Amino acid sequence: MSKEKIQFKTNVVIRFAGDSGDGIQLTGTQFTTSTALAGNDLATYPDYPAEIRAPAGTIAGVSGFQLHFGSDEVHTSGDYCDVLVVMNAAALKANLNHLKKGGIIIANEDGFDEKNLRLAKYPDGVNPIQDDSLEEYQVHIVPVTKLTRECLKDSGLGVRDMDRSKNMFVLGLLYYMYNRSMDPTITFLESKFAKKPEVGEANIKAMKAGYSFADTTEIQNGRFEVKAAPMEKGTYRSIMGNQATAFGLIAAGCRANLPVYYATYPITPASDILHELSRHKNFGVVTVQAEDEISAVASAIGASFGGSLAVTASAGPGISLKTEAISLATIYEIPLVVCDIQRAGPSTGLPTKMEQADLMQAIYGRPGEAPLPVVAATSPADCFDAVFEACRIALEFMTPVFFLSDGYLANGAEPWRFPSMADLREIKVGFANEGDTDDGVYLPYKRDERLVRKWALPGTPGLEHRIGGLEKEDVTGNVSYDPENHEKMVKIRQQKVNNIADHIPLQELDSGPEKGELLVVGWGSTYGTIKAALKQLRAEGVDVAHAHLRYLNPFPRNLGELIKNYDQVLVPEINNGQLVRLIRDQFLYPAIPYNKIKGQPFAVAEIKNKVWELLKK
Amino acid sequence: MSKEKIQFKTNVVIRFAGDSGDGIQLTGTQFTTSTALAGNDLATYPDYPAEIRAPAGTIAGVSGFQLHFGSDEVHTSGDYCDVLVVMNAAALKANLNHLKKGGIIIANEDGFDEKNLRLAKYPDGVNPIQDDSLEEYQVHIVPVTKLTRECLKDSGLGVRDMDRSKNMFVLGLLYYMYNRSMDPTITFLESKFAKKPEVGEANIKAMKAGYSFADTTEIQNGRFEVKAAPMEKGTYRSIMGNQATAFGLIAAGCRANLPVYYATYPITPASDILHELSRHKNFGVVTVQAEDEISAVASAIGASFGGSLAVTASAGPGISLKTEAISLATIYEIPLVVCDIQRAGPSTGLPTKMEQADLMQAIYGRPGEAPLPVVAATSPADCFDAVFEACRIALEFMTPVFFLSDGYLANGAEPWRFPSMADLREIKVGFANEGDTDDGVYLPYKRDERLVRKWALPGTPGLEHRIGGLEKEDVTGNVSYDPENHEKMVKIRQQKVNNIADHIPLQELDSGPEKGELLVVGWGSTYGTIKAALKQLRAEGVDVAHAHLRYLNPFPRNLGELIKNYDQVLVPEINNGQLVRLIRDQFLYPAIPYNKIKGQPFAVAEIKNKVWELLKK
Amino acid sequence: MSSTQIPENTSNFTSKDLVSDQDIRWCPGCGDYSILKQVQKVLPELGLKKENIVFVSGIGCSSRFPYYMNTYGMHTIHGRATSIATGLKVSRPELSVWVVTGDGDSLSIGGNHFIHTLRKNPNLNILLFNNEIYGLTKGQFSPTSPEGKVTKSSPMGSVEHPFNPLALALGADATFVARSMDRDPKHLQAMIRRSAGHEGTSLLEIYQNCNVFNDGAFFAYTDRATKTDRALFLEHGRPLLFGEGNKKGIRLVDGCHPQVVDVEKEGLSESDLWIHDEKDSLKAGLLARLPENQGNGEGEFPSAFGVFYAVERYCLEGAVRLQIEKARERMGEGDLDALIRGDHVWEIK
Amino acid sequence: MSSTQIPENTSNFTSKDLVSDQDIRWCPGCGDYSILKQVQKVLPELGLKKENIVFVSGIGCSSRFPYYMNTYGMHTIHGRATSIATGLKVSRPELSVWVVTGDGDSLSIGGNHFIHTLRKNPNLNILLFNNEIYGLTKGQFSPTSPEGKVTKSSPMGSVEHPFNPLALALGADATFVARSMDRDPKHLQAMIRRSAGHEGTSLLEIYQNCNVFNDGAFFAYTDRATKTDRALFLEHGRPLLFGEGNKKGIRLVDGCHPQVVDVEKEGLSESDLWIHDEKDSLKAGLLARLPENQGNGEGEFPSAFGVFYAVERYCLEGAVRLQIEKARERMGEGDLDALIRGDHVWEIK
Ligand SMILES: Cc1ncc(C[n+]2csc(CCOP(=O)(O)OP(=O)(O)O)c2C)c(N)n1
Ligand SMILES: Cc1ncc(C[n+]2csc(CCOP(=O)(O)OP(=O)(O)O)c2C)c(N)n1
Ligand code: SF4
Ligand code: SF4
Ligand SMILES: [Mg+2]
Ligand SMILES: [Mg+2]
Repeated sequence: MSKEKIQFKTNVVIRFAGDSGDGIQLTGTQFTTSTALAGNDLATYPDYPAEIRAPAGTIAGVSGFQLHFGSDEVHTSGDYCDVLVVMNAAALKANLNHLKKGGIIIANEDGFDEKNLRLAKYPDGVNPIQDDSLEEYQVHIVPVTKLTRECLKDSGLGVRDMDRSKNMFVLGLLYYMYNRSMDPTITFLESKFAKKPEVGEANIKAMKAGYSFADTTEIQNGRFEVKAAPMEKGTYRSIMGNQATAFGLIAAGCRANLPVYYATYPITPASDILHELSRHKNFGVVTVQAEDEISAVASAIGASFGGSLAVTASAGPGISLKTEAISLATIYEIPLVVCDIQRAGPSTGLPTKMEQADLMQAIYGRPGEAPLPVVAATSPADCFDAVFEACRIALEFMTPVFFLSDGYLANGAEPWRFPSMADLREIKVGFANEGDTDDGVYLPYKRDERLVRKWALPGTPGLEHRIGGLEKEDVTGNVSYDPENHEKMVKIRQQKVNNIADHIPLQELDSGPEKGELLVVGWGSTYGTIKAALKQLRAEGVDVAHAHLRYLNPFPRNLGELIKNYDQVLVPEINNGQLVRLIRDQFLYPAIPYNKIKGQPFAVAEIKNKVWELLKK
Repeated sequence: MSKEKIQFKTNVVIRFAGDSGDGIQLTGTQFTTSTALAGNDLATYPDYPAEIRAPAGTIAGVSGFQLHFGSDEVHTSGDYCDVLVVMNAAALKANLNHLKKGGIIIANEDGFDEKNLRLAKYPDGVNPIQDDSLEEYQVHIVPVTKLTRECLKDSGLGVRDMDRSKNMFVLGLLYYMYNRSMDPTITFLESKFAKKPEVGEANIKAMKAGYSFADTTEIQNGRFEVKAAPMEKGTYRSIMGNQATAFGLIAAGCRANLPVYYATYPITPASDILHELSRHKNFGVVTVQAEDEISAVASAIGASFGGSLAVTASAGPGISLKTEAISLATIYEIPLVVCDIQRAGPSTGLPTKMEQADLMQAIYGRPGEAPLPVVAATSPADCFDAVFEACRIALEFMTPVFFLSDGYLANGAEPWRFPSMADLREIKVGFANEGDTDDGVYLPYKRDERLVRKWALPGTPGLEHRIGGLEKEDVTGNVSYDPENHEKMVKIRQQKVNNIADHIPLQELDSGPEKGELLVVGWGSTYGTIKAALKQLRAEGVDVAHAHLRYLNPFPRNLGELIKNYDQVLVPEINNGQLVRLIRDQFLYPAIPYNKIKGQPFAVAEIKNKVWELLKK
Repeated sequence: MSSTQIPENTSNFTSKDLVSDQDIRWCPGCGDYSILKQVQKVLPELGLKKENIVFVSGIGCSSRFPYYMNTYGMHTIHGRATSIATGLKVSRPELSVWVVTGDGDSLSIGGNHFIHTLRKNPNLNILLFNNEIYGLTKGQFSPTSPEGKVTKSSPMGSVEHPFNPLALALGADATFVARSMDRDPKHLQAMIRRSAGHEGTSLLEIYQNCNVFNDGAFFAYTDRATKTDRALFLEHGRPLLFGEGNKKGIRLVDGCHPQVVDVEKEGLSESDLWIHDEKDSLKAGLLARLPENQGNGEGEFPSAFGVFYAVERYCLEGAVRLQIEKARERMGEGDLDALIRGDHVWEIK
Repeated sequence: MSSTQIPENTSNFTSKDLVSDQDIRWCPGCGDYSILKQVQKVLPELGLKKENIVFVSGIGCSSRFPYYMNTYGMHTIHGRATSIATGLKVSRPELSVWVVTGDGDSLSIGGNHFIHTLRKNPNLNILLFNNEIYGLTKGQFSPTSPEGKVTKSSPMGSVEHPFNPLALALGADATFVARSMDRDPKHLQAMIRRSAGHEGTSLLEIYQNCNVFNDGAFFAYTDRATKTDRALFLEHGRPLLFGEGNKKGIRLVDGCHPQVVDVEKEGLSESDLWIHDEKDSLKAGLLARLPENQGNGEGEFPSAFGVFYAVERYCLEGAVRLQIEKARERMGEGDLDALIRGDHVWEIK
């Protein structure tokens, strides 16, 4: 261990790529865990195909996992990678464009046999790891399959099973290169294969073999050290967006003292919230996999009437099916959290890719005047806070609320200095109690000064009342066809949502000057990229401001003023321009759209270039 | 007939009101027909309750029909009425606020008995037609029920059946007052009751009795003459909005040489289009009443793939259920006309009342970036032209198109100088033909210079191809996960819709100066009211401009410039402000919203007042 | 799996207490009035607390029902009442949840939720007001309207083969299927009682007269002249008898081919006839399709009224609760801090 | 009502012509491959023109099917394929329209269209790939997954009682109901042929192995050791026989209670057994639920494969066309000018 030269690095981006069946996602998440435990800041981005398992060896079947970690703050999963690990020819072909010039390639030699080259559609006789096409890179060719089989030959496993461990060989190799401990993975493998200890052992053996292989071969001249990042003091864990969303919902249930009722119909990339929640029934969480999205939202509405923290989730296509029922919830004025884990559309679109193109649907996609609050998360860990806040608003203001996340946040991971239960804000639910009647009559649409009505639960004697989707008379809630009343109620419902602006923080700048040439306004998952870009620009001497919106409706009270402090406002979005329209409409300010619609996050360089372009003008 | 004094009037507004069971709508439409045939310009507005037949005698059960006719151009159904016909106490109570001070009341005395007064919730002992509460009006009290029974006593009919004719008695009375011919109604009754001639005769007898009664009693001092309006030369008929929509669809099918396929699920106020179309199967029109809205739009998409002019319709709640499928149609790029006959929302709202609150849903209510053209009708007869235009755009540009109408247009009537088939523009459909292949391969997403692809119908040899909701490769249409391609396709689909602006007329002013203090921009059914208001203002010396939008997406190319010619722009809408947001966003112009959300059209006076208010500032 | 039991107490209310202060807005003469009355009549007998009763409806004339009941109520959106009710019941098993729906609401737009609710079997009571027409939208054919039905939307007659709602329900694995009618108050009351007593989803189809758009669709079953020949009332363990003086019976030829017989003329004893067995799913299916059989010997087949099928199966809400309990047993009551912390943490000092 | 006939010609293509240029993206080993192959094998035998064939699918692994067929095709949205196909068929009766769908696609989100399509009976061929799991979304339970199934979304086991898809279809008045499996190519081909031949909606349920998320769910029906005891192949007019050497049979006790019998041991003749009759709806229902019966005497009941039910009923598209023709007879070909003009016009000069 002492013989090799260790290079110190502040930042490394590694991209693992291989066939969907190669265990790439597992390799990536294990490396992530060890890296997090080593104290680095990090961000990850899994990039997998829409097919469950497209034919092995083809480009369509390539699965990727990118990890960016550093001894400094890390805000994105990285524009380009320093190290590209490829298990076969298709993985190389599909990912080479993600590698920095001069970067390291670690290639499984056995994945470049004739069959694999053919499947990857290399021309006859061409093998990129044998010709000089990779000259610009540092290429390490490792016969991973062969070596794994070799080290497991006495394990008693068949060849197929042995080959299943080859990702662990690679993981061991990388653990050596980046001086990571194998212990967390050993613990993980032992528990994962508790029932098949021989498989667990084989995996561990393969990992150790990879580690030793790196130690004893030429890979040795590539050993790196990435120091722990100077992060805020505290206890951290690594967390993925959908997991954080699930935790946030459970936490909101605890802090509101309400059971969580989560009803959904599976859809990528939202399903993992269901999977996560269904493992925590001991919190009293009810998870319902309904027959379709309409039934899911409908049953959540039923549960909300019954007094649950009712939640429904989907991606764009499924959300659109729920809009009629959401409209019912707006006129009912009952709490309901609608999670839209956005993906690239329209229609089925690119189902495993991210996009921010459901904002307009969230704000305007309902028949009639049906305003509701919209809250968006900015990073995987922030999904926890943002969905907690969505729950708070829904419960405290008796309204459906949209929570917007996306495929990048959903599957991305980052270190999280998690809160303790005691740190979390209490959610105050306004129940009507027995006796809350006027002259013996319960008035379900009587409001407090915020215009919020009370929640009267079935089972409470004396509060029997009916709610419906027909326009309701002010205060009594009885059906009313009175024209004046209708206008009044439409305005009240709008005003109630507007009033929420008094109960959310004013918009703060994330960084940059309070007045000046340029403000970048973002929302959602572009947070890390914009932050990183502006930080780099600042280091390059350009001080540009950044405001990132959590509240898309209503906007923070000061947003209009804030914007007007700048000569230019740039609104980067992963869509064809949506927030920018809301800003232009509300503040009559010529905000400038900047759009990328490729199913991928912005690259830091893209934001920087755009800023340069605007400043040069 | 000669003894009475005839007063000449330019305009009269009559409102018929009675119990839902009293045949009010029939009375109204009959009077409308006769009036139309007499050459008056006119506009009508039925105002009926949401219940099929709420308890007789109650306010909830009151059904109304308002008719405005004149010897001058008539643009609205009238803010207030000159004559209020009430069949019972509830009808009076519910409608008195619609009557001008000094107006005429014709009241059925028998509808003011104790029971009716109680059901109408008049205090004990109070009878408005006996006390002096109606002093400000000219009240004619007629024992309609009694007189009808009297005149039919030898008819052999039972009392219930006799009473069914009392609306005809009233109709006869009004025919006398306004010097209308009874002939059209006689023809109508004869054909309607061809199978029950005794009922037909009774109705005719009652009508004649009412006519004579007016001739011989004190009603005589209230005889009026409304001269024929100086309308454009031509042949006219009276038409209702939904009927015009149905005719427009059939006409478009004829001019495009395609069968019409209309699939829907019943909903107020759209159902009558289905009813009308289903009577014209001899045009090859297929009408499908599907099991729900989703199936309706889905089957229309299937029919569109097969080469039909495919249409689906609903009101707001049903439209929201269709949005996922509409999103599919946008990525398919196939023709589909979606008719949204708007009603007051949100949710079930006020189902029989009108509203313009689905504009944002039409423009933005889909997941992902799914732009499509939106066209709105401005008057009942204009539904014909507007839906024809929606069909033209859908077919010529291979795109789903929204057609917006509303409950006011749907059920309102006006005289229509109908076109002849030969006047109608031909719709040019771009089919792919056998042999339209490149190197033997059919390229379904190859485009012309407008970015429009071709329509390749199953059954054509050699054009076999697959379409899907996954992102498609440019030109070939194959599934593509390529990031660059996705952005390209999103932009192409947007650009294709934007390009339509080159194929629609520039925005013209409906009236008023080309530059100036104030422009009123409206869309949809507010047309007549705005026009009438500005005309009156002009007569009062204030010249304000009026532009009325048929094309809500894309806007006519010149709209931005046009708007900027005025100091102020007012946007009146029957919603909480929707078009105004689009204008503010696109043109960064501080357009001023003016909103009424009462399930009713604007009154002319309301628009006038608002204009005065703005001009005074 | 034991299902959750609705607490049985003595009721704290009378029929009158169930009348809400809202004016009823059905057409005079509508069959809905009778159904409302029978429900209000039966509910106080069931040992429920008024505050624990919730009526959930969709959209349609029938779906106005909750407004007229002085209980908790939800008038929802078209077709979704069963799903909304399921959410309520699963989250609050102690409530007595009733669904009021129409043939359009439950079988047309709501068909999917209808069949899925039946298979999942939450303890709901579904009252399906079947008037074979869309009432509220003024008279279009519904999925139960007969072939050839002339309506506003089918001026040349409907081209659609209709559902047999009870056969559909049985195909969807319903655990309780019954039929009654608005114009037979006593029978309707009895059926409401049976529905309420069933643990699981009870489907009660109620033939309801829409006197405005489909008047008389079911009069044959109540009109003096025809009723005995056209309506057959089922009783568990009793033979299928009908007709004037119960002189007609139905027997099963080859065990599965129903035949109408004249009991006296053929000198048959009860045991020769088809004995109704509520637990027999096959026979329930046969009953649902009884009038579809070609008439034979002694004339047309009648339509059956009563409980066609009633079996026990665990209720959805019970199974959901049980998993929560088991999870708590296994993992202990949820500990938020522990959950959030997870297994792999590190500290920055 | 005569239904529209698909023109019978000699086919203008071979199986190879049906292979599209798109790479197939199912998991290696997926049962979908076999189904694709059998469809490509059978289609050229049907006397169709290639350009008249359209495959319509929803969303799911199975629903990628149209991309791999070099015919016209629509990959649509989740659950709506039957409705889209109905629209296509009604508007273009001369096309041969095939629906490819999964258990989630057709029975979960698409349940409503599924049952309504069956009752309306357009002449479609529905191939329902039932793998008892949601494949594309990576392994959640589906409405056909058995109770207690452990999946990603049901870590403690599914609490839902599943549908019996064929029983549901029969309850919805389907006119053609059959079952086959991916792993029995010959039988599958035969069933595809029968489906194509049926005029009306043919529902062919195909047991399909998802080797990634639900491997082996149906292996019992094809594995050497078990298949003869677990799978029973139906033939019209033939007795129900199965087991090694067809030694087991099923007989109906009291005409409607199935019993497994050892044919040789009990010395039974064929006519003592249940003779399969495709036209008997009651028996079709009994067959659909065969394995739900308690095992008796000679062991467990097998699952049936083959055509359960096949009857004729007018097709939707035929009825729609007929009304158009009748309307034309009655009123003459539509005259736009006359229509628009109507009956009451006046002239302004
Ligand atoms: C989403 C939606 N689609 C359509 C409608 C219109 N609609 C209201 S009730 C109804 C059908 C009513 O029929 P049924 O359920 O049989 O009830 P009934 O009025 O006959 O009691 C329809 C189509 C609606 N309200 N919402
Ligand atoms: C509206 C909508 N909801 C959910 C989804 C996600 N989704 C895609 S396929 C599928 C289920 C697939 O199961 P199945 O129909 O059995 O097909 P399989 O993949 O098993 O062949 C789901 C839930 C979607 N694409 N669209
Ligand atoms: S329309 Fe029919 S169902 Fe509706 S309230 Fe009137 S009579 Fe009853
Ligand atoms: S996930 Fe299952 S059903 Fe889907 S392609 Fe793979 S093996 Fe086939
Ligand atoms: Mg009905
Ligand atoms: Mg499946």
